[in-house]
Amino acid sequence: MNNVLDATQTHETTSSKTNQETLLKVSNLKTYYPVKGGFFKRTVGHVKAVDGVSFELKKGETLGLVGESGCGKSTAGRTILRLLNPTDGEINFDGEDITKLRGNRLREKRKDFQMVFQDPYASLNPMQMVGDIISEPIKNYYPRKKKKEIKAEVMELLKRVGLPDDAYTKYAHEFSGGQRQRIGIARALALKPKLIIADEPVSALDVSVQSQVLNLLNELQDDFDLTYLFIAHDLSVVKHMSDRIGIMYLGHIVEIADKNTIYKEPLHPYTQALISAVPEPDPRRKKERIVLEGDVPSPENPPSGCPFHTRCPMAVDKCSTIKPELKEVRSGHHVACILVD
Amino acid sequence: ACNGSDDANATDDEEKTEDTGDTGDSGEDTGDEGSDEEAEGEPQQGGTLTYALDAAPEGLFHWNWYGIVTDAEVLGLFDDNLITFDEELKPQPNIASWETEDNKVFTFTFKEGVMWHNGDELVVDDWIFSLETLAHPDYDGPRYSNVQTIEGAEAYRNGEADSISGIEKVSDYEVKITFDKARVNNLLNLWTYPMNRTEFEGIEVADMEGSDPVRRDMVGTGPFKVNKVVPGESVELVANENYWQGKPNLDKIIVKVIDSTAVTGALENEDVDIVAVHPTIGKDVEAMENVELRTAPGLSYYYVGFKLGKFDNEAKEVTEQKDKYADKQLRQAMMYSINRQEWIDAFFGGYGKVVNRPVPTAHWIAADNSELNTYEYDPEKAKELLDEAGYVDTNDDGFREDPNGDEFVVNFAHYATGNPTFESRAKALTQYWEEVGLKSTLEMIEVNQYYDMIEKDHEDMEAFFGGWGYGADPDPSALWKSDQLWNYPRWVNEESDQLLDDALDVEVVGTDQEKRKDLYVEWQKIVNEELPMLFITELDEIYGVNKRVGGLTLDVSGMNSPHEWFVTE
Amino acid sequence: MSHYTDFQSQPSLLEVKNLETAFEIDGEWHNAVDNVSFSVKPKQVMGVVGESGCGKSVMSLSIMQLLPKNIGKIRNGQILYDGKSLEKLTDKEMNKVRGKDVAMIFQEPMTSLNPVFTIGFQLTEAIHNHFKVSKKEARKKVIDLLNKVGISRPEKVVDEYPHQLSGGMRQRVMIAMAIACEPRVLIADEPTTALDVTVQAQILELLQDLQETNDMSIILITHDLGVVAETCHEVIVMYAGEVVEQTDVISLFEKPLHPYTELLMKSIPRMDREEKNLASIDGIVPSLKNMPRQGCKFVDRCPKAMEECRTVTPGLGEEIPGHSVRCLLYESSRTQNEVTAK
Amino acid sequence: MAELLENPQMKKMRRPKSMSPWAVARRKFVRNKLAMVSLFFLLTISILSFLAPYITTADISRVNIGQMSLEPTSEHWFGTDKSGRDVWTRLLYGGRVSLLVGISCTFLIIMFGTLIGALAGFYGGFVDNALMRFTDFILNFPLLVFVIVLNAVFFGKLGGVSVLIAVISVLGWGGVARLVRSKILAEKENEYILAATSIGSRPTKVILKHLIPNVLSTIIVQATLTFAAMIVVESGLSYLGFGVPAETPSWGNMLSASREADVLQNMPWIWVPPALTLTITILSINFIGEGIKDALNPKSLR
Amino acid sequence: MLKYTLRRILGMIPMLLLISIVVFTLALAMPGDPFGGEIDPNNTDPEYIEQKREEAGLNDPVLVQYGRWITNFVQGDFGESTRYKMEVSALIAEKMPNTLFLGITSLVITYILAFAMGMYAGRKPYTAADNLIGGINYLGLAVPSYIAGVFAIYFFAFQLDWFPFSGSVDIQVENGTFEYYLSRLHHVFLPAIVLGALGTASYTQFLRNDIIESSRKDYVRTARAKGTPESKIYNKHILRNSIIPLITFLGFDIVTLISGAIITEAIFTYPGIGMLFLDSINTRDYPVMMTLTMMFSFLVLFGNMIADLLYGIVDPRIRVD
Ligand SMILES: Nc1ncnc2c1ncn2[C@@H]1O[C@H](COP(=O)(O)OP(=O)(O)OP(=O)(O)O)[C@@H](O)[C@H]1O
Ligand SMILES: Nc1ncnc2c1ncn2[C@@H]1O[C@H](COP(=O)(O)OP(=O)(O)OP(=O)(O)O)[C@@H](O)[C@H]1O
Ligand SMILES: [Mg+2]
Ligand SMILES: [Mg+2]
Repeated sequence: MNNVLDATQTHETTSSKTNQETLLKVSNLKTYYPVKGGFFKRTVGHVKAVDGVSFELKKGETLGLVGESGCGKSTAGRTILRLLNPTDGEINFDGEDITKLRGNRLREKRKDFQMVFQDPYASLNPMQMVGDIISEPIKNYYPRKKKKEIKAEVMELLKRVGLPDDAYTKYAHEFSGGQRQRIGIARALALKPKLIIADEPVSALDVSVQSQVLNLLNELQDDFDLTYLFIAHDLSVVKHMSDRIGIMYLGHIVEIADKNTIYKEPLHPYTQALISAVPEPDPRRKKERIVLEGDVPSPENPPSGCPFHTRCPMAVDKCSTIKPELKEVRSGHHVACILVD
Repeated sequence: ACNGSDDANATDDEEKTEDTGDTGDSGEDTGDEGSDEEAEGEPQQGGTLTYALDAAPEGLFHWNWYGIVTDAEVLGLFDDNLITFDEELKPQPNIASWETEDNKVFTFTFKEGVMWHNGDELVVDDWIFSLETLAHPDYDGPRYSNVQTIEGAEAYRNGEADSISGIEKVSDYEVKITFDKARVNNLLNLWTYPMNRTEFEGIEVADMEGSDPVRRDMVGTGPFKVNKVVPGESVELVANENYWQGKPNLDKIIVKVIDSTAVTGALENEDVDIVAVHPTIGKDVEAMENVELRTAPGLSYYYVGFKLGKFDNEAKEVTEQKDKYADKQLRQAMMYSINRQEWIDAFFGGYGKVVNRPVPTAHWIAADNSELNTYEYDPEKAKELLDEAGYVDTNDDGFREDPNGDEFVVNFAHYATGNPTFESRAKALTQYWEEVGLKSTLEMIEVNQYYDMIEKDHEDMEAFFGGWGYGADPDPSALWKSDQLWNYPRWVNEESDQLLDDALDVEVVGTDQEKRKDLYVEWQKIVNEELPMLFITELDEIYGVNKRVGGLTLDVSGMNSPHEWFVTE
Repeated sequence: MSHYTDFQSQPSLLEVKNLETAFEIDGEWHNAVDNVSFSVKPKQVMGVVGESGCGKSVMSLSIMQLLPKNIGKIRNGQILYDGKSLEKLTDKEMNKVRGKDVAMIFQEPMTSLNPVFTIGFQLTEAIHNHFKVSKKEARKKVIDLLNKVGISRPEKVVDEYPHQLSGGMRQRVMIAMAIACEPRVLIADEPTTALDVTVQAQILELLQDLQETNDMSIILITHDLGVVAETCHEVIVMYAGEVVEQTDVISLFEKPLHPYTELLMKSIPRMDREEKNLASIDGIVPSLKNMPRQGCKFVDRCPKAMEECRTVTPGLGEEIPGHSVRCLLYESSRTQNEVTAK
Repeated sequence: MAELLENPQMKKMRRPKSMSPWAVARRKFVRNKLAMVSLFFLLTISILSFLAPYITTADISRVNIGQMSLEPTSEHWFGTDKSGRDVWTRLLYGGRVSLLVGISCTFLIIMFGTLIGALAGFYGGFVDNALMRFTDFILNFPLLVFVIVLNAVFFGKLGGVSVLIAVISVLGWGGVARLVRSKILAEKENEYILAATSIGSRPTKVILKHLIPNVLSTIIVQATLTFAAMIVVESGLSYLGFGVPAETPSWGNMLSASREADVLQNMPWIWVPPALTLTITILSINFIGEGIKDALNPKSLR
Repeated sequence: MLKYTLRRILGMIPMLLLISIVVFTLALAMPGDPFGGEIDPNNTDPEYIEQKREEAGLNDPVLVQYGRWITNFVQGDFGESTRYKMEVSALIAEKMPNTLFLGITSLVITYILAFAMGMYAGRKPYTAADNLIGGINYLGLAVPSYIAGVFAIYFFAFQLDWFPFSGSVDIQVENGTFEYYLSRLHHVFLPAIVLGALGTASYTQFLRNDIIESSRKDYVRTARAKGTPESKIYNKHILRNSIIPLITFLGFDIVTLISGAIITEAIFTYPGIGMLFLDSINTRDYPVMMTLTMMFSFLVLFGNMIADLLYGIVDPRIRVD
């Protein structure tokens, strides 16, 4: 696979996965949505979508974020990109605190982090042609750039993500889901960002197509020196993509570790249940499923103590009172459970 | 009644021609018109007649409080006036007759045995009660002026006296009324409607207006009794067996409101028997087989007025002259240029007459046309006059400039309601003027604002359309004397003022009606010559009457008493 | 239930023969399900896999006779339930079958329940449609059912409205509704796709339990090969309206014959393995309008495609006993083709 | 990747010309016979009305006493009215006014409603609250009632078509604002709006380029409905005498002639043409609206 | 629910105050006053009129006038009609029953027709009957009510003589008898149909489309899958969902009907609030005009509240408590 774009053009550092420089550092991030009550639309409570999340992301690495629907993955991703305003906590990007940035300074910063969205249908403006979609970010930041130049850049991007040339003048609805996701990726790449947050980029796709997109993302990471925050609810996909994996439950990260560690030695009872629940395409293999009781509690009034204690098969009395901290139990392996040492 | 003759009949909007409403003489006539019998032959007994109104009554069914014509029309069916008026609008005895020697003290004698609907006998106390009510400080209606001239009324109103000193009860059937001074029109100005004392007993004067005897349970002395009222839409009346002029022929009269759009349909389908019709549909009604069109001379006239000055309401005088239409020749020329007969035919179906004076032809003081300039349609004459006066076309734009050579435009205003014909009839007038070379514009102004502007001599009011109605009292002072607010043209003419004063002056005219008429004729000649307003037309009162209706007569004073009406099968 | 049972010898409970279902698009009829045949034996769990749009749902709706009126119809073939031809039944007769003999649950638990009726009402209705029971009895039965599908506090849930329940609970209610009249065959159209893995595990567990206790047969439609591997006895792989491979679950995973099946399996990332690049199938399932009329429908996406694949239409041939495939790489498919051609 | 590009299936999928959503809608609309006939009618009426001064020779304001209430003849196609004015001429001039009032009101209402609705919907929070309270306030004035009252206020001196337009527009935009706001709110949920922000588009650009085009179909449909409604409002007010001043012909004014009994019953040529034209025009606009709605609805058949 | 309602009602107060200011300003700005037309030189004189103006407070400072008006207004004293010389409240109370009766009849007709037609068309879409219903509806939507009214009078009252063309009741029948109510119904029928035509058309169309849409919903498929008979699916599952928005329209209907009544009542000379309103404007009967305008605005607020409340009641998803 050739580098169609000259990657060095944009990134001075030839980063690799060994690079230990921190690109993103999130500390105690909280994002609450106000709940408007009744017809008077007063705030009657908060959905604690993200409730104290901390992690670090090294340059060139991929961190996977898994969790069940509604556990706050998207919210976390959007808050980090400052598409949402954090309620509390700090986001440090490339050595700069971007938690409080506003207006033009924030806009300027946006060049460096981009997002790939979940829904390939809803994330593309149906009224725009693909060429316009992809060139819009360039026009936003380089308004004086010549049309021709922009077009050339866009054509390059199209080629790079594997779309035909004539896609330039087509509309999104003329493409299949996988192709649309490529358009979304091209748009995110247009500004040559350092960080890409991919919010469930394949969960709306068929398995056969999903693999194309995953492969593409992998290739691009190498070519463009990208750092990924990869969000998904499918453990096997996350494991395939990531270097490290964070498991989220109800607005909290309950466990974070290297992907093999997570798979082989999950410490948190939730992680264990999650992994056991993933059906494996091997009829001969018999595995013991840990079936959790009930559903994820509402983030509007989360359980006291450990958020997972209501469903936890190993819960003890104090789980309902003590809120476990995310502790590093082994090197690089963080767990939030009082039962784990 | 107060002249329903204005053309607003065409729509349910009211066109506000100011009515010089008389004292509500409608709906009755003495029975002394027996000679005028109907062709239908013998009156038949029984049956129900439907009488249509073209606007909703307000529901103030008492002479002392009513406000609009429609209410008066209903009133006329169930309550009689003490006196009545003949074809020349001269007062005639009805329930009461009178005598006077000096036009100051009047002695009234009531017929005996006239019964109220509730069984009381009508006596002079009922009338005194009525007069005292009007003079009462709490009386809120508009009719105090009709008792104001009685001696002592002022004092009574101010609370200085317990009764009106000018009213002296002689017996149950005789009363003497003394006015503050002798006037020729004291009788005409006097309120001649009694009030039933039993019904109003215990009701404070201030509350009377809203009370049941005024709004729901009305009691009168007329040929029909009110049986039921559906507010705003209909009234049911039944025969008064004990009517003092004899039992009515009809059993029942239903009065109901219909929209003007429904008039022809209703007449054709025999849903109504009697209804006032608008001149424009007169021809259609005439053509109906089952309906007869009845007309009577009307009492109102239309005019085009000019603002000749400005009025100061505080000082009660015209303080400022306006020059634009000051030239008499200009006004006359504008009069000559209008083809009034054509205009009447076009917009009023021909149911009207060209008029040359501010008095309707039917009125006894009306000057004969032979004594007046009739201003026959003559555009050539008009042009001549304009040339003479210096209104010539100096810049060849096809229109005349004023004597100074400045542009001259007749800015004509007409009131607007929802009625679409107003605009075209007004437009037609401007076209006549344009034909003799006077450039004209037309502005339609919402009616409420219109009269406000006229009264306040608004800058934009230069030439304007209007109408006045006439009552029984021939005195036109309120509209024509130079110290009157309603002298809209702001016309100042000492001779006219003098004549109008003289005609009311007992010293001058005494009790001689002919003398009085001569003075008014003299006055009309002046107005006719000076033309502070261009008189256009007087309209007929027209009614569509189903042919099954008999015994109905119509003249300038209105319809005859309904007890004579009957229906054939 | 994943222990292997020999179903071959048993009589079939539901048999689909040469089913062809078509939709009208721009005035023309296109087959969404093309010549599909299979049979479901008592107590068997039959899996149906395939990409989105390959006709899985249409097939199940055809069985239930629930195709959208006017625009969709069964053109050909037979659906035999217990020897009865379902496609010949009138609406009224079919209503007696639906819910009682053959029941169905749908993919979307969020929209498949009527938002304005209580759970109790919707469940009782299912019972009342087929049995004459008093209201009280029905309610009791409903509470039992809710209990059975693992809903805690069923007495309360009966009187609640769908929006008050979570997705997993709603899917349980759907299942309760489907088994209310103890049907012999349950068609589950992607019952867990919309759910989270932990909840999916709960639902699959529940279905397995019910299948065993109620002696039901299940047609489980899914695109998740993992689910198939864990729950099914027999599997049909569908592509573009056709069955391309059919066999028992072990053979399928050990030795997939059709290139499509093979690619499908290789394209899923696996937890237990580490691979750099996943296999992928280029292109998409052709839409009904663009369906090739001739040859193999997979030809445009097939890495092993040959010239003749464009002209010769493969048939579904039994390559190995109990293992059929529709691909010209296999002799049986060629011959089968010739058989059907005759 | 190269493999993919070579893929014949991909090539086959390429259509000669790609259709924008608008083009697709246009094609659908053109195929809708009823809508096309309606459009044709509306255009004809509009053009005829617009060209009235060139097409007709009669003077619309001149009263012709000699030619009053004539039945249709070859000289006066639709006869003359009670003022002797040619009905055909007035019908065309009336169309000018009625359509002008309709279009102007629609334009102003849609503009203002969209502006308020878009701002409220996009910014939310305080802006939304303030704007929506204001909208509620406006919406609490029953349109007809207040137009009548307001027109009574301004009638006469200030009177005229422009006042009517202003009054109706000022009172009429509330519904549109609400609708646009709710549509924007729904549209805002789509990730492409988030995407626009994330690629650094400024709020004005997000509103104008991303949000408005996507709610435009709703706005257009609403505009046609408003257009029809405004023509009804104008004619109704004129009919009652609270609309366009009597001297200006409009369909409603012409129709108000039917309030005279003799016209209603004996001179149908005076009021039937405006009544029919008005009805068919409104019908056409509705059909066009339906057509557009259908065409813009990706789910609709055909 | 009660608490919510109370709070909603309280929430209306500031809005009504604002509206009252607007209404008052408008009344003030109107040219002319009720005494302008009352010129009757023989019976009154300019002094009398000036005195009436003074009495009515028309010469007071604006703020004083407003203060007086609004204080009286909130105390339920709406003043006295300058035209009818009676309490505005009494006047409205007198006309209100007619308008209410007209409105309710019209609503009943609307709902019955709309349900019958809408359900039929929704169940059998794209058939001849559906097209016919659709055609009628389009006509109903397009023909302005005054044209419809004029035609209705022309045909049904004059040509066919089936219905009366004006009024609310035949005066000759005894109040309260069966004939009396029959006569009222007879009178109200034609205007009610005309008034309801627009609503009928849009409801029918709405119901039809909603039924078609609902019938494609997943839950309908679910109902079918459990063997529910087709009739029950339409009459229960689909209808219940379609009725919800329809019921909430009821709140907005209050407003539509009242303003619709203005035109309809004028055409049919039906003595109700609408006619009173037009009258009051034409005669500059300010107390009546202002009270009615306030009342209409209040009804809008009230209607919206009713709509919200109904929505909360009928839709289990947003039930308020
Ligand atoms: N705009 C919002 N207002 C209020 N609550 C919200 C909003 N967006 C999300 N939430 C709530 O916040 C919680 C977390 O939502 P989020 O979208 O971050 O979850 P997620 O993990 O991305 O889920 P999914 O896998 O479904 O995308 C959920 O309970 C959701 O209902
Ligand atoms: N109502 C319909 N009208 C027209 N075409 C339809 C209709 N329903 C389905 N189809 C077509 O039939 C084909 C098969 O659709 P089906 O829903 O059975 O796919 P599926 O395998 O169930 O996919 P998924 O996994 O997305 O549910 C598709 O090409 C689809 O476009
Ligand atoms: Mg998410
Ligand atoms: Mg499906």
